[in-house]
Amino acid sequence: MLQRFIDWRMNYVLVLAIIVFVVPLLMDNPFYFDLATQILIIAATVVGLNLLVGYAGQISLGHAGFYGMGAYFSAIATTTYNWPPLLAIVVAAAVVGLIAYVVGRPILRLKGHYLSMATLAVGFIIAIILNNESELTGGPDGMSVVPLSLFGWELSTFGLYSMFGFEIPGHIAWYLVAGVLLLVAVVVAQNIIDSPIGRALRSIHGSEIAARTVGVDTTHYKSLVFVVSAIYASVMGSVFAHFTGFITPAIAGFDYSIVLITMVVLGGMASPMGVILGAVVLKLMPQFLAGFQEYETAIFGFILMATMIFMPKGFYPTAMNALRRKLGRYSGGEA
Amino acid sequence: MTVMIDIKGLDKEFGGVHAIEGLEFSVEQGQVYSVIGPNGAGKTTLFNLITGFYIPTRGDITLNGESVVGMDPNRLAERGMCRTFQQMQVCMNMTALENVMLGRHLQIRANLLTSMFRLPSLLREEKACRERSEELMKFVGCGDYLDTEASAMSYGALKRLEIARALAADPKILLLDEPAAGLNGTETAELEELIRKIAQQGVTVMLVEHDMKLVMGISDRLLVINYGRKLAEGTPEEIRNNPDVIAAYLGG
Amino acid sequence: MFSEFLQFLFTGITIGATYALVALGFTIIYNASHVINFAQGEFLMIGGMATVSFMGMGIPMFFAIILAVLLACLVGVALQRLAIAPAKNADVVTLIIITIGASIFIRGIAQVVWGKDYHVVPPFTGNEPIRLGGAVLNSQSLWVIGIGAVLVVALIVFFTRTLIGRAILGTSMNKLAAQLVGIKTQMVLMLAFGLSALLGSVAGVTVAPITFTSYDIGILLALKGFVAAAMGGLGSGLGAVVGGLLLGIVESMTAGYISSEYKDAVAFSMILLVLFFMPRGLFGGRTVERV
Amino acid sequence: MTKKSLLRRAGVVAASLTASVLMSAQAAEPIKIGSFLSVTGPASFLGDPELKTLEMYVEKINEEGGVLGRQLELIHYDDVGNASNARNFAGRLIRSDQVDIIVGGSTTGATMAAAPLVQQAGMPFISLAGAVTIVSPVQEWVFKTPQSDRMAAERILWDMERRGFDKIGLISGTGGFGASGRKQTLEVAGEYGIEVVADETYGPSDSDMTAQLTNISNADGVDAVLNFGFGQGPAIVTKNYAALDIDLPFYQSHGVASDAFLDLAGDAAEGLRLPASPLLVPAALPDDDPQKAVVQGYKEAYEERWDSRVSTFGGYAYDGLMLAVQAIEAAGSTDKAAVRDELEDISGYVGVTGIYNMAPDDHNGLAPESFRILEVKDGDWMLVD
Repeated sequence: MLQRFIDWRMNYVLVLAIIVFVVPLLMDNPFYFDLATQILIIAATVVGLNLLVGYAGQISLGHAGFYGMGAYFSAIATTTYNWPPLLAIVVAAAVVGLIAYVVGRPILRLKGHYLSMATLAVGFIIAIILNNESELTGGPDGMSVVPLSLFGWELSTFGLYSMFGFEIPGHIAWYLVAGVLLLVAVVVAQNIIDSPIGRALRSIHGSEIAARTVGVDTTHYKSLVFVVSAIYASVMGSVFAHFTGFITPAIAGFDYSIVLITMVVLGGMASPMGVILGAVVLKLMPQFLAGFQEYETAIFGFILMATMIFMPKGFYPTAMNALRRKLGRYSGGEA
Repeated sequence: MTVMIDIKGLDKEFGGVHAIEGLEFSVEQGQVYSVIGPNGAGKTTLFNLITGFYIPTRGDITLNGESVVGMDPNRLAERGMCRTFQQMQVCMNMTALENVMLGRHLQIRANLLTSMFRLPSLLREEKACRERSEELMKFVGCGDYLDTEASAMSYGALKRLEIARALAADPKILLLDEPAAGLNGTETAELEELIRKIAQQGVTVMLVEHDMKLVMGISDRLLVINYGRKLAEGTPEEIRNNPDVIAAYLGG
Repeated sequence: MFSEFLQFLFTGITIGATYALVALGFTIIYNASHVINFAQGEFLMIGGMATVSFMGMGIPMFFAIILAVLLACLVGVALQRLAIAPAKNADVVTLIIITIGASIFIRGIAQVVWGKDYHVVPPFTGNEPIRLGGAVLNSQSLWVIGIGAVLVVALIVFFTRTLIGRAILGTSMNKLAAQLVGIKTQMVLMLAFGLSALLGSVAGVTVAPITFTSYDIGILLALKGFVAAAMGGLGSGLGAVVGGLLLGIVESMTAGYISSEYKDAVAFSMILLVLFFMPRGLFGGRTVERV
Repeated sequence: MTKKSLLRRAGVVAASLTASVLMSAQAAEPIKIGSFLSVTGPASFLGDPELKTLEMYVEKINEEGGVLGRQLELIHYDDVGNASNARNFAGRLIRSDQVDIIVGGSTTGATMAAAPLVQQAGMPFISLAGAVTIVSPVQEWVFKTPQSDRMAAERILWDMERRGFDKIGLISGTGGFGASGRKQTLEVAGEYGIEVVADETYGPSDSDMTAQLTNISNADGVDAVLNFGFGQGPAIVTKNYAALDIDLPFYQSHGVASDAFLDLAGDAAEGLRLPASPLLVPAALPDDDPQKAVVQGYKEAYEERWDSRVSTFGGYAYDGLMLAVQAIEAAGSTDKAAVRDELEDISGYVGVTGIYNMAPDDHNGLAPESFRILEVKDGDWMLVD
């Protein structure tokens, strides 16, 4: 029974939904909501990145570039040019998608370390532009961003809203919005994976040669998933910008790209729950390590290294495999 | 009889070494056409040239009258060519059935939009694809492995799985690179039967194989190559009696 | 006009020589194990910081450098034994994250042990710059270029003339075959990491008088070294040297003639351009797809 | 450290985190001073002395009986120079730790990222970062102790004008400090009849700026060169400047006003000028200078306690803490609005950085004269005026 549940296609979305909507009942501090909202936003970003890294097996060390582009496009369009945020988010996604397509097409022919080098270079160039064009972006000290609003209805973390007769403070409203966004992101990603497109993507990871012999245009599919994951990053970057109200070019930088891909690998490649867990762990880590003061950096590096050495598949798949084995033993085993 | 594959003056050099030299032959539709030769004779290289993994140094390859030199494997697949590999290429990150369904890639019209939202047209297509794939798995004798992870399957089963995947693409011509390697007697006999059935459905089959019994039993024509050059070509009977072939095989 | 050009060239060559040394470190490890070691920059940091710290204990500079290099080699070997060897079957991405984790860890330890300040290492010989055709060349730059050249020659001799060197090369080409002829591949990999650390730490201490040194100097150097190695073609020693020099010269020419703000962007665009046309870098092997 | 004790330590931290959440409602509690600083990372040369200063003086004040009879409690986080982290820690200080006042924010990015939260929550916040954007336009709850970069630019240009220069070359770092300084310099140069004829930049981790300096020295009619930046970059610029034998007067910003800079740049720094608080030259101050005692006291206490040399950055934290204490004492409580009003009301407070006279339209409170022009002579700082 339990065994079947674990193997059902969308079960985890249900579990995730329950977690997302039960967790707020356990939190009473706006700070926790603030952190949790950021986790949800970043988790949705890495769910997109996972399509590229986990399923299609292509490395990107520059994905924060797209995240930053989305964030800055929205920030500039809404704050400087007074566009409505929703329009800004959509146009940003389209522009970022187009840029990803233009650069992705040639670089995705590269393999392994050369691909990581090329993506790294793209990310760097984006970050350098954001840093230097201070007339538009405010430069390295960053710029402030107006809150998200929808048809004149403004969503601010500090506001107070009434919904269905309840008074809902802004930080909880934001949390719920981000939660819904994550669930949508996960469902869409899972649908893609379960489709013929997803099959083609996974076959590129499994055996690019096999994929090509049965007619998969691998370059096309790599570009496609690159664009899709860039759009994920762009949209969530925009959302993040409106949520925090202030962004700096650091969110487009190399360090942040590494953080994103680490979330994917640490939690478990090709596993949506895994990468979400990766996002949770990596986002919470600085908060927990804050007590270690000067040892913080060393401990963080140690944890990263040790996890990847002892759980090269990431902790979610490792844990689930252990669970399956255990269940298998109780139910008499399954072929 | 129409000519399926026509090869003229085919040359392939690797750093000055001739792997294939001046090869000419043609394969007619519906034939089982085998390529044999000693180890290192260039059989797999020839397959890689035909299927677009290598680009010939010189010469021409036509498929159904169209020159396909330099064409990517996926574009050749669109023209009805499919193959298996000596070193198996199975996606170990998927189930057996998914591997076969992948073979139907070109038969599916899904796009990003229908996929993202799982629209009814996609679900219909997927259902048809799944049914056809299950059918093919049963056809090749992998019916017991439908939902098994490919990584958990035996060598022999994977070999058949690769054939099922190739068949899923509804190929006009199927190239099998040493399908019997590593199989035991019973399995080889089953394979022979399978190839026969495939040929009966009108699919042209090209075969690279070491197992002489198998080759002689099912081939309509054979091509013998040595050091990248044509040594002999003809029916199994003609090859069996060819003095050059006998000399080459007996180490003459 | 010409003196200006010469100045940019000197600057570019000095920076480029540093990049080349880092890139060579990448190349050695890549050749032996196909791992891109993102902790490569930390070897430079250890070279510089340990020298400062040993000199602070009153040890003469020459011996302080030797001790620092030994320490770096030790760290290199430990890195291979404790972090890379246990994860031998891991994915490329996983290995990248492991070496990044290692680099953060080493940096974290260095920061606790040595503090967060920048430090000066005295130049090897005098502070007097050399004037040439209207341009100025730092005397330490000559050391960087000279030691770089010596190391490159020494590496060539090592890999082609000595048994151990050939064993490393053999392992890189075919691990199984190397094992069959009796090469202890684990030993070889350890050696490669040690050697790479040696190279890195020597580079680190040689450039420290020019760039200063601190616990976090390794990050960017490693990145630039990776760029240089990839541009030259991973695994190619010649490629690493050419890639490094090219990168340094392009950066300084861009800063001089085009825009100092966008010099890094120009360097990164250049590597993209190189990879578009030569997907395996300038001197990378043209391997044939094997099916 | 063994793995076991690491784990134990992690456990202790987790437990104390939980405890602190549970106990936050207890009575007669200490006054909570919150802080987020760039203790590690590229801006650690700011955050490190700032944290040391805060720790040291909170201790000292507590030994002397605290403030309003209550002890001070310092709660601090390391933002690693990352603005997003700074924002999150500011949120934690406000909402989770529920501090009474925040003294922190080593960099402008960190400060500005935290500012919206601080503004919304109504939390008095004294920033330790430089850019003028922090206090212009004035944000109700945000104050700052260092002089603005605009003020530094004005002071430098003022000195240049005085010496009769009218064409200068500018080189700046692309980090937040340098970029903002560059912008301010370009904006105000005209007011002093000075034209910027060369404008170059360098990255925060660049190791050679010879190319940029060559361009500057080749520009037409350059009288002097100004470098706006912090970290090790300006020291490299200084060395390159000397190596190129550029024979023009050289200025640095207050971003390098520390003895550590002299150690790095060595002989090459000879003759350069910069604006700084008098902390670097306490002995040179005349005895009747009101800052003399404060500056000397801070310098001696810091160097004795930490066995490392004082920097002006630690001084910002000293002033930040003292301003906070003074405001709380004046308000007679930790009521946030009252403390804020008192902060805005501070006048004549003599600090390490300068003499503060806050006002509703001036949340910095320093006059340009608080910057003294220093010159490096014989490897040490010398007061020009």
